[in-house]
Amino acid sequence: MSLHEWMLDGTLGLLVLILAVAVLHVRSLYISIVLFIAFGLLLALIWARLGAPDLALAEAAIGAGLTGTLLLAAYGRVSERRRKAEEPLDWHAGPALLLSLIIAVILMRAVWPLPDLDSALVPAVADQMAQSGVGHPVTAVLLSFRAWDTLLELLVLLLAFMAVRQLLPSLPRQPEAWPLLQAWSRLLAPLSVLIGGYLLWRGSADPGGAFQAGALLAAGAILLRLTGLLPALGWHHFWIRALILGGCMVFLAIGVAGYWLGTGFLGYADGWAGPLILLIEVFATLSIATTLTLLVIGETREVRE
Amino acid sequence: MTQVLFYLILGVCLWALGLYGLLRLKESIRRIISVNIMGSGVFMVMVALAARSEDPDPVMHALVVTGLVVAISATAFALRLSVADVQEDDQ
Amino acid sequence: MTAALIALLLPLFTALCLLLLRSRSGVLVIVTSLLTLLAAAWSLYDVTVNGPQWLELGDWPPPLAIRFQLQPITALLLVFSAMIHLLVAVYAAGSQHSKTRYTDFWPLSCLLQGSLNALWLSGDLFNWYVTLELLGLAAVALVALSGRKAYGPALNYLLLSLGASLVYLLGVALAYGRYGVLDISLLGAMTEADTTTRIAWWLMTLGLMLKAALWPFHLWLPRAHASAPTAVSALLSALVVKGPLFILWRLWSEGAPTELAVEAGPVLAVAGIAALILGGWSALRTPWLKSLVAYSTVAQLGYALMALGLLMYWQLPALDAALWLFVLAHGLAKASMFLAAGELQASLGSKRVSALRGTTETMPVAMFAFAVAGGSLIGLPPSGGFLAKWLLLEPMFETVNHWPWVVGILLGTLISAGYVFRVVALAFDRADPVPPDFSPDRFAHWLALLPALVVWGLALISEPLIHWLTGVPL
Amino acid sequence: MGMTVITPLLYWLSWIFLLLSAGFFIAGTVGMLRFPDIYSRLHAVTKADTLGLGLLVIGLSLRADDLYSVGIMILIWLLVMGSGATACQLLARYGRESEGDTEADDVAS
Repeated sequence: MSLHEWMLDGTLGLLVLILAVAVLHVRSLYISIVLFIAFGLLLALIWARLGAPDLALAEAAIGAGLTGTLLLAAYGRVSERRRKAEEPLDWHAGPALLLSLIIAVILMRAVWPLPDLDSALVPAVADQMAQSGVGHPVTAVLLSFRAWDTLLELLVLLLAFMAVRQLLPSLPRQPEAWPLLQAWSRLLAPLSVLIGGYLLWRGSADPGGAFQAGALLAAGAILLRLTGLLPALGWHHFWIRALILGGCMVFLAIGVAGYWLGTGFLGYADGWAGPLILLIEVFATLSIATTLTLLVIGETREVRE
Repeated sequence: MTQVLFYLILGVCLWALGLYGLLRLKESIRRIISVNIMGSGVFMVMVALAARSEDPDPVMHALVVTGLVVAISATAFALRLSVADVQEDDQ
Repeated sequence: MTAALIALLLPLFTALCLLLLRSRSGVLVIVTSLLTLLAAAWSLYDVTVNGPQWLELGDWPPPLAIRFQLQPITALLLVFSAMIHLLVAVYAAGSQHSKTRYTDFWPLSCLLQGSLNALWLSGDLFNWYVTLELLGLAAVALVALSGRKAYGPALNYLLLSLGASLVYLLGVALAYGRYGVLDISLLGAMTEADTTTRIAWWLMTLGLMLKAALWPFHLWLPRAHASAPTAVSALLSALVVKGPLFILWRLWSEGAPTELAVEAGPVLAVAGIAALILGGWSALRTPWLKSLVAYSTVAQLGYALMALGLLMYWQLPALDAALWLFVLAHGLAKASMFLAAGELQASLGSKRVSALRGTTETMPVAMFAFAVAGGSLIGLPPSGGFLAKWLLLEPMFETVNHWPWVVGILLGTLISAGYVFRVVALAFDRADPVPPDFSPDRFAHWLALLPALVVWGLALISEPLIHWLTGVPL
Repeated sequence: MGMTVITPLLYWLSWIFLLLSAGFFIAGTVGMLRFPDIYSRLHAVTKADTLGLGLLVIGLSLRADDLYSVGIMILIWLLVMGSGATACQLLARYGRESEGDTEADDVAS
């Protein structure tokens, strides 16, 4: 590896580490959250550096963007008294620090021989790519080879949403939207739909896919909702429920149909793989987008029954 | 030392740092951030492992995408729970 | 395999339908549970007749695909979880004191059952991570149903559970980095006893021990289980903590090299004894009824951990039977105990153990259920708990220098007898009974008695059961 | 023949732009850290964003392979300018409103 590559990697690594320490150590919770968002963006750069553009997209949209929004929203709801009582990490904690250091050293010992080894799954994926129905290996793994993981993951998202929903609604004060922000969101929201759709479509051949697209769509919807350009969204609308549940339902239905028709549970019949995967991805994208939107902005009207 | 090893070690350090934060901190939002740093550490180990072969390992990339979605789901729930908990403390 | 697949997907479909229609119908869940139970029973029959089966998801060849594996134990666990689930659903729909009737309990509990079944069937390290997260989120959401007072314990449970998942996931990443596959059976053929493997396996073990609340990582459990609604406490204690235990068992008995398993066995067994004694001690001391039952879960999991540790140490497959009998017996007894405790506590209007004075007179059936279930926990013959303990003790009698383990079990038994009799003795103190606030709910009391009777009924079929458990290739 | 002269020329020209842009970014960051109040800080940051990024885009365009990537970079620049302007306006407004609060408090007391 050449020197300037090392300089890049070294700088990125050092920055990430410093940011992580600062996130835990800095006194104000607000600054800690802001630094954490910067930490996420740097991670996205590292993923791109390590040849994982899918992850860079996902990290920037989900890891840094939406997690940051959620953290800031939570910060906004925490009372002033609680903010004052913030306690950062102090370094006087001898035993815990020592324990973590020892663990880190042991783990370094464990990862030491790993760079020279190889994975049996890389050639296996390459072998089966032709049958997978899509051209991009990551999408093939997500929706063909390990579709069951992806289905369960949609259920995890659904479950998180249900869990959040049953907690008592804690509504933040909605400030009046400023005209400039409204104008800019009017421009950005269609753009996010366009780029989301593009990412979804492109996902079958190149980096991109349902999760990245869903996160982008959600970002657009959140912006519109915050500027008051979108009506209140709530679980009590049938179509919202249909959108949220649609991803899992279509996925499960296609999986069971595969078993029924003899191509195996979550298997696709010859020649149908491409269209079926696209169908699943479209529903999954809509479902992810709606769920993430509601997770961030919450419900505005529903009261506990 | 190679690039892969560099990031493997970095990932392990982030993981340990997050663990330390989770064990030591008391404020719930900070603990949730610690868990996320821990998660980023694991993801970095996984992405570095994926970069071992000439073409990056798509399986690991897919697993990390799954992991990211799981992480944000859990974070959303934990944050709302912590806010609800805090509100109760205030009353 | 078809039957097992039905048992897996039916609860998931039901949960989605309940959510879509915004229905909070207990009847639908009971019907689903019944159908799931039938499907699980069918798969048990299938696997006994035809032997273990595999299902490659999506028909992809093995190293690539996630594989479902239907073993006799898997099928037994499917039946067991469907049974407990059915019982709890009937309780939640029927009891006057069930606070979960008009909440999201129904879809959440269906999702819980679905994710648990996914966990039993899976054999893939990463897929287990996803099912564990699903299970954890569902469990925390169920705990939070209790309302605001449960938010603190629920948040604590969630954060620990997330941390534990990430410890487990780092172990998975290391294992994948070392061997390049994720399927446990394939790993079993490849693993060697080197440093990376050892560290990876210990990371996964620590994560799972935290999730299963095995000693010394049990501190989150009593608060979380005690603050949940009664129906949820029963589900959590009887089922949810058994999920990580199952993965732990597969990890060591199938995936690990023998050398490492022999090395790790004593550590786990000693942790098991510590759990028995310290968990039991806390149960003896706590003033709260539900905490007592929750601490007893910590103690009883010690037996399972000990069976697992000794099974690894001595490489005795016969102890598999002891381990799983413990799990079944404990699950049934604990469901019974939590339902009885919840009913007693709701009728008496007090959460203290001391409020139970004289309950044999005022609420005999519920108290009887508690005592009968307690008998199995202590291991009184001829209960299911006794059978399990007998299987565990059997190999120890063969060699003289195994006596420390016997002493450990003996101590654990004494302590569990202590905390069960603490309650029972109070209940028989009829001189000055605490009058119940509400009229007791007879139906719920009988329901609580049911699983306790089943545990004792296990003794009737002990001979064929043990034969089957030890005889079939697991 | 012409290409051989122009290519190194463009290369060196792009260096000038890149260095200039780096200078703006550094100056902007220093300004954000050192300036006393919110308005001058915003001024420093937005200068860095628009001008620094613009020079960076020009510098990189000079060594780009095709027009397609130049177009993409210009789009990115426009997007960043738009969001930068919006964010700047929001922050300034928030700053004025919170100042207004304290003034009102002063009058009241």
